[in-house]
Amino acid sequence: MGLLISGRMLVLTLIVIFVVSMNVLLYLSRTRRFRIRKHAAIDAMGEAVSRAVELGRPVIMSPGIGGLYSTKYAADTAAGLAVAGYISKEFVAPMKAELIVPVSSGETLPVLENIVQQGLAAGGAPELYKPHETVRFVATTQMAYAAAYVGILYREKVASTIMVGLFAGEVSMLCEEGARCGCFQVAASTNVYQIPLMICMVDYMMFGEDMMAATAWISDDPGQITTIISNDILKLIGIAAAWIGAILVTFGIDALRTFWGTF
Amino acid sequence: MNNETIGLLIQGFIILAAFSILYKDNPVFKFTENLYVGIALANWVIVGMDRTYKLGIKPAMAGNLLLVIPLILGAASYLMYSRKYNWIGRIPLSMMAALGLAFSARGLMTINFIGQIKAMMVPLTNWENVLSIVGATLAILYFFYSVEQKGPMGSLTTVGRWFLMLAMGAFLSQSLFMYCTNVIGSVQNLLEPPAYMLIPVAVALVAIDAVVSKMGIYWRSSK
Amino acid sequence: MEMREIYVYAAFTMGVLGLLEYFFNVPFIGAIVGNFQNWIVIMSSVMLGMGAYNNLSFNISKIKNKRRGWAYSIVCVVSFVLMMLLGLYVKLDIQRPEWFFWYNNIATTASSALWAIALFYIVSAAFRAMRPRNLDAAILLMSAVLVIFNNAPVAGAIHPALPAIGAWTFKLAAETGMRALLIGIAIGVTSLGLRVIMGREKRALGGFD
Amino acid sequence: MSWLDKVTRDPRPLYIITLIVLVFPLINPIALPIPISDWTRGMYDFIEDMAPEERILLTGHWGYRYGELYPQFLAVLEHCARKGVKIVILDGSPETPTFTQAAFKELSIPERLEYGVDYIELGYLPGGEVMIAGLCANFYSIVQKDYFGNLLSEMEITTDIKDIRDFAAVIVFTGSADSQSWLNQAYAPYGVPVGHSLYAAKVVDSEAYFRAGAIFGIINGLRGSAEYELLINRPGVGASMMGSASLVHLLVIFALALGAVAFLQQKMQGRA
Repeated sequence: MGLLISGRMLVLTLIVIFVVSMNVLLYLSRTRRFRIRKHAAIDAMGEAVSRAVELGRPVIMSPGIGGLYSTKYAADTAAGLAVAGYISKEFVAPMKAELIVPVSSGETLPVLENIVQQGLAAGGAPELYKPHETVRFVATTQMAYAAAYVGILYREKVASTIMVGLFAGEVSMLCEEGARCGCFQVAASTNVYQIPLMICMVDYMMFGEDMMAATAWISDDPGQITTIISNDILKLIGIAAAWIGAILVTFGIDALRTFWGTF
Repeated sequence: MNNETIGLLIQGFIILAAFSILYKDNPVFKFTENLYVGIALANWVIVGMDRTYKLGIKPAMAGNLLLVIPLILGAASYLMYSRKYNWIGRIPLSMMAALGLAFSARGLMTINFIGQIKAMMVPLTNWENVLSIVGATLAILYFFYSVEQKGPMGSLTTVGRWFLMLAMGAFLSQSLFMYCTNVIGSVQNLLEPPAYMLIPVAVALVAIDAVVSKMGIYWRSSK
Repeated sequence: MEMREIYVYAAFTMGVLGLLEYFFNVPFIGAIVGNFQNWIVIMSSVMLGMGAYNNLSFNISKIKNKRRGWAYSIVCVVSFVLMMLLGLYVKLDIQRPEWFFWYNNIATTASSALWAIALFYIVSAAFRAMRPRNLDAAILLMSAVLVIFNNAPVAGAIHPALPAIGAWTFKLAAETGMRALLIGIAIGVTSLGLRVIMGREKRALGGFD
Repeated sequence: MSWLDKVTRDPRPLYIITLIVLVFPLINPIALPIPISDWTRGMYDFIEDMAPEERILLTGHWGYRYGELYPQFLAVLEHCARKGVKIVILDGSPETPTFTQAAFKELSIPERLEYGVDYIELGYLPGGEVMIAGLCANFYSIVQKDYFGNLLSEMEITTDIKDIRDFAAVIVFTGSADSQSWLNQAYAPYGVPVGHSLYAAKVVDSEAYFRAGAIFGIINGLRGSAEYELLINRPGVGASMMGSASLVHLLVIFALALGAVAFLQQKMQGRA
C-alpha cells in the first residue's frame, strides 16, 4: 500500500479541477460578472411568503429531518439552513410574515435559531422572532415529525410551505396534507426516492442539483456563483468522458473504461 | 386480559387514530399525535443519556481521557445560546457539518458521478444503448446553469426534461409496491383479534361526526 | 484572526481532513477522522438536551397561557415525563420489557401506521396532481402507468406484452433521467460541500453576514 | 361543479375506495394468476430435491409480522418441514426469536416436528460478518448454547456439526448486506449453496449472482412469497397481501385515468 489509494484518484483529480477552476473564475470575476440561471422556485418562495401575508396566516419553512452530520445527506440540511436564512431576511422580515420552522434534529436546532434570528434582524424585523415558537423543535423521529407537522398545518392554518432539506418517507404525508389544507408549496430535495412524489404533489420543485445551485444563487456572492460554473465544467468533463469511452468501447478499446473505474 | 391483548388493543387504537387523519383533523388524532411525540422524545433522550454514559462518561472515567473531548465539545454547543460566547458553540457544530459534507461529497462523487459515467460507456452497437447515452446527455444538459435555456440549448434541455420526467414517473411507480407492503402490514395488525373490535367504534364515531357536521351546514344555511 | 471566525477555520480543518483521509493512506489523519466520527455520536447525544428543552418550553408556555389546544400540550408533556420516569426506572435499558411494551405498542405502531397512510396519499395524488397538464406531465403519467404494468402481476393477464414494455421503460428511465439526476446531485453536493468547507457559504454553519 | 371537481377538492371518497380495495382481498383471498419466476422456481426445486436427513440453515431478520420477509420465511419453513429436512434457525436480530416461534406455531404440521431433533433455534448472535466467518469455519467456537440455554452438543440435531460444510444449504432472509456476507463466507470458501430471500428492493444486487449460478434461488419480496405459496399449495399471508397489492396497483391506474378525465372535462369547459 502506497500513500495514494488507487481507485479514488479520479475523484481527487476532479475535486482539484473544481477548486482550481473556481479560483480562476473568481479571479476573472473581478473584471466581468458571471451569471447563472435563476430557478423559478426561488421567486415562488417569495410568492409563498407574500401569499401567507395576504391571508394573514403563517408560513412553514421546513429544513427536513436530517441532522448536521450525515454521510449522504449533509448537503441537504446545509442547503435548508442557507435557504432559511435567505427567506427570513429577504421575504419574511420585509413583509412582516409569521414564520414557523419545525426542526427535528437536536444539533440543527441552535444553528437554525441563530440563522433565523439573525436573518430577521438583518431584514429589519427582529421582533418577529419569538423564542421557542418561530423555530420549534417538534419531534425526533421522522414519522413523529410528520405528525407534528400536519398538526401545525391544521391548527395554525398555514397558508404556504417551503420545504428545503432532507425528506424521506414522510413527504407524501407532508405534501398531500399541505395540498388538502390549500397550501402553496415549494420544495427542494436530493433524495431520489422521494423526488418523484414531491414533484407531483407540490407547486414548485427544485430537484437534485437545482437545490444546490439555488443556494449559490441566493447568496449573490460571486465566489459562490463561480462554483456553479465549475459544476458545469465537471459535467462537461463527465459527458465528454462518457462519449469518448462509449466510442472507444464500440471499437473494442476498453482502456478509458478501465482507467475510469480503477484510477 | 393479559399483556398481549392489551398491547393489541393499544396498537389497534393507535392505528385507527393515525388513519383518522384521512377523515379530518380530530381530537383522537391530536391526542395520539401528542402522545407519540412525547414518547418519541423521551425515548430519544433516554437513548441519548444511555449513549453519553456508555460511550462517553464510563470509558472516560475508566481512563480513556480522549473521550473527554467530545463531552466537552458537546457541552460547548450549549454556548450557542449565550450572546457573548456563541462563537465557541459554533465550533463543534461546524466541525460536524463540515465532516458530514466532506463524507457526502467524496461518497457521492465516487458512486454517483464516477460510477454512473462509467455505466454510460456502453458500446454503441444497438439503438437502445445509443438512446440511453443520448438521453442521459440531454438530461444532464438540463442541469447546466451557466447557459440560459433559450434557442437551441432550450430545445435540447426540453428533451432532457422529458427524460427526467420519464424517470420520475417510473420511479414513482416502482416505489408503489413498498408502500403497499407497509399499509397491508398495518391493516393486518388491525384485523387481528381483538383489535378489530375497535373498527366498528371508529366507523360509528366517523358516521356520527359526518351527520352532525352535515346538519351543522344545514343549520347555518337555513339561518 | 478574529475569534468570531474560528468556526470557519474549524470547519475547514475538519472538512479537508475528511477529504484527505479518503485519498491518502496516512494513518495519522485516518485516526483523527475515525475518532471524530465516533465522537459525533457522543456529541450529538449531549446536544439532545437543546431539542428537548425547546419542545418542552414551547408546550409549557402554551399550557401556561391557555393558548388554543393547550390540553393536547399536556398530553405531550405528561407522556414525556412518564416515559422519562420509566426510562430511569429501567436504568436506561430500553431492551427491558416494561419499556419495550409501551414504546413498541405506541411509538413503533404509530410510526408504521403513519408510514402506511402514505399509500392513501399516493392514490389521491395520482388523481389530483398527476394530470396531463402539459407534455412533461403527460410523459410522467405515461411512464408511471407503464411501470405499474411491470409490477402488478395482473397486467400479464391483460396482455402478455405489457410487463415487458414496463420493464423496458423502467430500464430506460434508470439509464437516462435517473442517471442525470444522480450525476447532478453528486456534483451539486460536492460543490456545496466545498463551498462550506472553504468558508464561502457561512449560512450553512450558522453564520450570517 | 361536477363530482370530479368535488373529489379533487376533497379526496375522502378515494380514501374509502382505497381502504376497501386493500381490506377486501385480506379477508377473502383472491386467487391471482401469478406466473412463477425462475428465481422462485430455483429455490423451490432445491428444497424439493433435498434428502430428509440433510441439514439446512435458515437465517435472517423476519422481525416484522407482516413485512416482506415473514411470509417468505413461513413458506420456506413449511416446505422444509414437509420434506422432513433438519432445520437450524439463526435469528438475524434481537427481535426475531418472537416471530420465529410464532412461525412454528403457524405450520400445518407442527406436531411432526420435535425440538432438538428436527429443528433448533440458535437465537441472535451479534458480530456481523466476523461472526458469520467464525461460524462457517468452526461452528462450536461461536455458539455453544441454543436460544433456550440448552447445550448444543447434547442436542441430536447439532451434535455432529463441525463447520458450515455440515449443512446442505444456507437460506438468508434479509434486506441488508447479510446476503453478501453469507455468499462471501459460506459459498466462496466452502462451496455451501446459498439462497437469497429478499426485500424486493434488494433483489437487483443478487440477480447477477443468480445468473452466474452462485446462488440457487431468490425469493423476490412479497411477490416471491406469493409464488412460493402457490408452489407448495398453501395460500397464506403472501398470497392475500399480493392480492391486495395488485388491486391497489389497478386502483392507482384507475385514479390516474380518472384524473385525466377530470382534466379533459375542465379543459373542454375552458377552466384549465
